[in-house]
Amino acid sequence: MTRLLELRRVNAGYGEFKVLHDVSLYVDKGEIVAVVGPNGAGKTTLLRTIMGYTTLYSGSVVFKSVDISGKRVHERVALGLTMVPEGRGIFPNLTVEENLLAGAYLERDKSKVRERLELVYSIFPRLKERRGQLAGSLSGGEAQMLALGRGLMTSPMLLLVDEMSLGLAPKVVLALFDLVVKLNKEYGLTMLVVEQHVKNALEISSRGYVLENGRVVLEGDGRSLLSNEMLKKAYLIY
Amino acid sequence: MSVGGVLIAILQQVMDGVFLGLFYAIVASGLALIFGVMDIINFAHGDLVMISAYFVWLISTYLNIDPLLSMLLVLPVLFVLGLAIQKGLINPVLGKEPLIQIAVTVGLGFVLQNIALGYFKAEPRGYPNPVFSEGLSIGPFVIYESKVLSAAISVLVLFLLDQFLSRTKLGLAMRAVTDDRSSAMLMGINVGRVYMLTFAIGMVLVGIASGLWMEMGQVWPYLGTSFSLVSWVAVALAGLGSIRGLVVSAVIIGIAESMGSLISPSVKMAVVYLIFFFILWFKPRGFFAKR
Amino acid sequence: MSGPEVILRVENVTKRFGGVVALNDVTLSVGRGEIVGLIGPNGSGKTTLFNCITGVYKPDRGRVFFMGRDITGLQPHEVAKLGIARTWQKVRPFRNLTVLEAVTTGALLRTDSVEEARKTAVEVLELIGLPREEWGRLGSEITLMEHKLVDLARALATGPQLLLLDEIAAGLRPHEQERLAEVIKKVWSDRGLTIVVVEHVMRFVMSLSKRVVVLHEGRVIAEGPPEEVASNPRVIEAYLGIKPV
Amino acid sequence: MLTRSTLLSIALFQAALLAVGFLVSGNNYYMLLLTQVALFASFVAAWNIIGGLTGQLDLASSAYMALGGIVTSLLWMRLGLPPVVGVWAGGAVAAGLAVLIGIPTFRFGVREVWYALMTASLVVILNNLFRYFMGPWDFYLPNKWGWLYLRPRTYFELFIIVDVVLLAVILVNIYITGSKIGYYLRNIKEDELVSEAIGVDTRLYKLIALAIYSFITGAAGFLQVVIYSSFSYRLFDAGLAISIAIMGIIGGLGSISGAIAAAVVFRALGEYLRSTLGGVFPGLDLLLYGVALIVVGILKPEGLAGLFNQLRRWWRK
Amino acid sequence: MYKEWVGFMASKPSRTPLIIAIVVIVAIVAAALGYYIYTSKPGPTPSPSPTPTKVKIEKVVIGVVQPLTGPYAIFGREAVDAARLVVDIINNELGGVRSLGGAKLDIVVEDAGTSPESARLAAEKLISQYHVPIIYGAYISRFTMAMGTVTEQNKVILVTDALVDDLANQGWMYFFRVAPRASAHGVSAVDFVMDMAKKYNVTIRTAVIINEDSVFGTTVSNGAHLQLVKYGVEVSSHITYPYDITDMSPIIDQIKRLNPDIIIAVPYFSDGVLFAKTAKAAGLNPKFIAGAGACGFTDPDSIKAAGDAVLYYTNTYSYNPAKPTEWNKKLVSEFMRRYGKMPTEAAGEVFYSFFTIYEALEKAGQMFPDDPLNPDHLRQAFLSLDLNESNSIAAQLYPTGRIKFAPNGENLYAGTAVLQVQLINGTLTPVVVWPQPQEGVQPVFPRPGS
Ligand SMILES: Nc1ncnc2c1ncn2[C@@H]1O[C@H](COP(=O)(O)OP(=O)(O)OP(=O)(O)O)[C@@H](O)[C@H]1O
Ligand SMILES: Nc1ncnc2c1ncn2[C@@H]1O[C@H](COP(=O)(O)OP(=O)(O)OP(=O)(O)O)[C@@H](O)[C@H]1O
Ligand SMILES: CC(C)C[C@H](N)C(=O)O
Ligand SMILES: [Mg+2]
Ligand SMILES: [Mg+2]
Repeated sequence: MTRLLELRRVNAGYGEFKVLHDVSLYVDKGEIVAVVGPNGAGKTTLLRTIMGYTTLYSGSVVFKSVDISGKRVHERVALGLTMVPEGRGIFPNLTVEENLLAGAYLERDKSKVRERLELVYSIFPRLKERRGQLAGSLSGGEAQMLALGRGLMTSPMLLLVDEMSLGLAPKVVLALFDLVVKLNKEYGLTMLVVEQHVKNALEISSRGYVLENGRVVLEGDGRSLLSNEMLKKAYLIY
Repeated sequence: MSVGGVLIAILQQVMDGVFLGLFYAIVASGLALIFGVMDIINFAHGDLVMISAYFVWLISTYLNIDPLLSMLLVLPVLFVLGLAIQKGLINPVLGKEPLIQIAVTVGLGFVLQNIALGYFKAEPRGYPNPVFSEGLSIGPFVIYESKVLSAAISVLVLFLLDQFLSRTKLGLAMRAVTDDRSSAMLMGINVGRVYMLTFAIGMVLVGIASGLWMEMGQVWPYLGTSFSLVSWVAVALAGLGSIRGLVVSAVIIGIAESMGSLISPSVKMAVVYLIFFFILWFKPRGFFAKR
Repeated sequence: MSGPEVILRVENVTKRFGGVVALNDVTLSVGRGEIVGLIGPNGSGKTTLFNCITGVYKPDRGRVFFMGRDITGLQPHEVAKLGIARTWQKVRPFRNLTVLEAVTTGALLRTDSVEEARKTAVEVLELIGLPREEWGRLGSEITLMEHKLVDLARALATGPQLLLLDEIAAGLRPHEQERLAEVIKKVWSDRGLTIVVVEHVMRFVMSLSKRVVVLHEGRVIAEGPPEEVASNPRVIEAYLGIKPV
Repeated sequence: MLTRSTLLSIALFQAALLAVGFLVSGNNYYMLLLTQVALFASFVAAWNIIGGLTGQLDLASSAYMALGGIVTSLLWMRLGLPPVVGVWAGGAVAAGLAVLIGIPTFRFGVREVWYALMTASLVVILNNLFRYFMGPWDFYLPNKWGWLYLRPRTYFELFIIVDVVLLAVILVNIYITGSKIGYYLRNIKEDELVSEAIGVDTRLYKLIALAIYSFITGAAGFLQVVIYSSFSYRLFDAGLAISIAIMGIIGGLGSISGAIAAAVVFRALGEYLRSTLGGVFPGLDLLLYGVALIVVGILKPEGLAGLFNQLRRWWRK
Repeated sequence: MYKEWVGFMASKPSRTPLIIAIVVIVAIVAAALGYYIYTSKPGPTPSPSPTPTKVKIEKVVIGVVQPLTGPYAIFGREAVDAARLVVDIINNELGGVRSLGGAKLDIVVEDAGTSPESARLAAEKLISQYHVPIIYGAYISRFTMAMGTVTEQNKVILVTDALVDDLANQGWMYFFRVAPRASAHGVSAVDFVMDMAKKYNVTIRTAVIINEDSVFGTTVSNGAHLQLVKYGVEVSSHITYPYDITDMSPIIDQIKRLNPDIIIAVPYFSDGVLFAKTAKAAGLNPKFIAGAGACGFTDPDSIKAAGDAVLYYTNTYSYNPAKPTEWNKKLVSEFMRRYGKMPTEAAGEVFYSFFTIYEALEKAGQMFPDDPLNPDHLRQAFLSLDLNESNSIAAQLYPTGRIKFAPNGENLYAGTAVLQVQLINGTLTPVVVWPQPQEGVQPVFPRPGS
């Protein structure tokens, strides 16, 4: 397997406020990797660091064997990396469809854009119903679907998803996990997800990291983490 | 005056108002674009028009060509100037408190005014014989060439702008950036570049407006103050980012101003702004506001 | 409705947004002291219902009664004063207030003394279990999920009779949810609150509420004790997908 | 203890101001300048209530100032009401108008830029209306002097009056900040919808802030008339209103010490530049003033208050 | 700071009033003390350069306050240029003030800024810092009014180039104005038109007056209005507008509908050009368009901007640049040599006002050799002047050729010239056509083709 992403002893944070301490992790091509941890552990900060939103004090972020530590966010996106942000970050004054089209901003081939649009609509039929509505007036769950859909429109090599199933109805969550597996298998989409459904997430992941207070305290493949007693207790995996 | 006379008077004033409004629309368009996309409260807009009008005047008198022609020569200069201003002044205050932006842009306004004052002196400067300086008398009505021209160019440019924003990818990117800057980056949108382009295009619109102005009037260092607030009011009435709305609201302002002139030209702006008050009370986010 | 006194009654409420009918003739009652779960697929109108109750939206049709009083169309602050507090699904972060200040502001609804309000705020924060070192932090320095807890604290500080919680547990880890559920139960019993919980996390809803109302496309499609609702085929079909664990 | 330190700083500030007053009391130029600076600082400090605390971009300061000043003057000239009494009426009229306009404005939820533009337009509207009804003329205050008319014979006494006003505005600011109103106002600044939901009558509190600010501004407006010795419709000056708001922001929103510092520094700087450079390189003074605004805006967007905090932190280290 | 106060308010509420009271008391006591000290020391009457007897006066410093920034800067800057020129001529060619032992003149320039407030500060500064005995300025009447209270209190002579009538009615003792007051401009414009109408047999029944709405514009136009009424001409409309107007067409269309015989216009600058251009486009063509105090019609720069739109427009002028006296020719050519343009009114007013000051200083030196710069002595010197073209340079520069002050400081022989824009050798040139046309020039009346 080829290494897609690697973080080497990363220290990062906001201004003077350091959040991540010596975090190292990697994602191989074709993997689904889960990051779990309590509130305020630094999961969001981790993803934001990979995208280049935070201050990196030391360490490096390597993507496709290129050190991207100095690159700006949109340059990282152009390399095939994108994120579905926490809090969704949809464009409230654009319609649902415009949001999705914005996702395919870098794609020049119009037919490919159409194809992807159809794919997203088939995954989230709800969005198709609401295609002309301003995204700002969507319900919480609809907005989450839109954020995910828009992430897929970018067609990245590696997709980072923060709080993937946040606010989605149970039925949709179940479908979503199936979908992730499907996208991973059929389209070879590699993902790094932050997820509160720890069990489901670890079940579909090849590997997982546990983050606490800005440090990686545990890592391993999905199955072994699932059976880790400490984790079981701390995260109430049933 | 007879009833017919009154009717003619009103019709003429409305006509004047429509033309004036369409001119205001083009003056405000740059502001609308910059505010709509970058959410920058630019109080130096009028002063940018002023500086640009000086450029037009310089070229016109130097080459002895019509302001509309020199305007074409000025546009590239303004484009570059726009890039520079964006990079140096606007970028650092993006997303900051609105009043910080006001402070910086008011500062910019002061700088521009006084550079103009120092360099061009205080005398108004105008091009004496523009091509479109005649008027047409049709029955009791007067139609001014320069106004018809500026209205036509304004409508055309605004139409193109509207199409550009709603139809093109860059337009979509601009609107996306307005909505959520950091998410836009996640689409691979080079936000910095979009901003620079926006400001530069805004400056081109400013250039067009100044060219049309120099076809009719003169420029002096404080010309900007005549345009700043009224442009803002047009943009606010229209509602954010709505170009079509801008045309409508600018025409309303133009008519209000022209009718206000009938009461007394000294208080015409009071009429304009009173109408602005009432409209905002009932449409707090402007006519065509999406938010 | 028989049984306990009805504290909240929503009667035939309809709310449209353009072509979208977000609420379609919804009628429901909440008894004093109840914890009611309100569930339903995404976009089924739960948040809209909260907005109609708290005065953020005015229903197109129908009435809302609180403690026997018609509160339809009141301003949100009037509703709050009467004793309905809420939390927000879309986190509305504050940036330049500290956590303590934010919660204190909530408590000022029932008193004019800042000092007293601060005491209330401290109590509530302790109850919720937000660590003390977080209290002095500015809103811009805490995480999105922490905002939700502060939101809850602020709502509680207003001294409500009825508390409307919109996906308060979303984004929390399971054990944090568990703890939150404990807190809510404690507040509920301590203060004799009535609570309506909107949540997609079934464990959370089920563990809290004795009665669950299910919305689907703006209509109430089921109502009853959790287990009963969870096995209702329509609910499974529309919402749950499979029976929850 | 911190409170005492704040009080101490107010006392120190007062002492320093008065000391400067004595030092320059022999020189009318400096005395007048000092008085103008202190009056300007009072306007900025009053603006802080609506702009800094409540977060409403109010650009109508000069409207209230002019209205209050003109009403007070007219009451004096027409009805013989001495300004010591008249200023209260002036303030009340200013506040009355502010509230009258504030009610629909806040009711319909006009906010942010729209509010800023409405208030900026208000200045122009009043300017035009007064122009229409009182013509372009300047009206001169009667040739009567004395404390009763808030129009002492010497600049020094005038300075004392202005200084008392400034002190009062500072204390009002501080009182509000620490009270329930202050909490509510700051919460409104953060998020109006959330404030509503926790029981804040946002319209009412915004009106309260607006009323206090416009009352103070209106009452102090007469002092502006005293400095001019005359009034005309030109007192409704959009540029002045904007610069008052800008001083508020340059000072650091919500920070009263910053607001006053900004008013003092910029007003004095402006005058210094005018008087040293105005005659040599015309316009250079305003140009530099513009540059200063830009530089402060870009480099120190948290305003002078930010600078103060930094200094304080550095001091403690 | 905020938190500090909360703590303060919350924890020790009872002490608040006490501490506030203490602060207030301290402040008041300090103030009272200061006031006591302040009043008990010898009064700070800033005496204008005390000149002990027999001490030779090296130079006389004249304060110049002019708007150098803001919308009126155009005038102020020209005035300052002119003042420099005149002072150089007096010092170098006339050898300074001879009766003061050849004392040189010097000027200190202060920017009047953009408000009366700053103009007043400027005057205070000149007096406190430089102890000037004479101030010249400040072109804008309101600014001048603000300055006047200061100069009067400090007994400093104020020679003004602001024209509004009211200035002379303030009962000021140390105030002098050589230039023709505003209403005289309006009167002159009407007199000129009616004079021409009689001469060329044109009937004039109706007029429209249009003016920018400043105090100046209003005063001038009121003067014209009254004068028109005197002549029995009907004023169909009197329109005012703000000087920074950007669209004249609603006004022009209105005037067109009224179709008056003549228009008396009192524009500022760019509005004057805008008026002319729009009137031309609209085909507005009354029998005559006369400006009063209308810089925007005849100033070289506005002619450059307006082109032939202002052909045959006239304007009353506080100064007659074409006056065929020796000194006037000299000053005009010196000014053109130094600054590359024709002097306009602002400069002209400086020319004759400064030479009047010069004559007054000479007079003071003769009348009061012991203390010539004493304000009351200076005042008497001014009042004793009676200048005409044969005995003074100043009068050679003045349109009417005579200068003598009334007790209120107003020139008894004030008057204006009228300039008309004519096509001379293919260039648009302002020429003097009234009261006496300059050499080789005839007024064009009525407007050709009307
Ligand atoms: N913009 C910011 N400025 C300063 N500190 C911040 C900022 N954003 C987050 N933090 C701090 O960084 C730490 C980690 O936050 P982060 O959002 O990465 O956590 P998380 O694991 O994603 O938590 P959650 O589950 O609540 O989303 C927190 O202590 C938070 O207070
Ligand atoms: N302001 C609005 N304008 C237009 N449509 C709206 C608006 N607010 C809500 N809607 C629509 O109304 C429907 C109900 O929305 P609501 O937010 O009440 O759903 P919800 O039940 O809370 O869903 P979720 O569980 O996803 O939060 C949705 O389809 C939404 O798109
Ligand atoms: C602008 C000028 C026409 C002003 C005029 N000189 C006055 O006295 O006010
Ligand atoms: Mg997070
Ligand atoms: Mg919802």
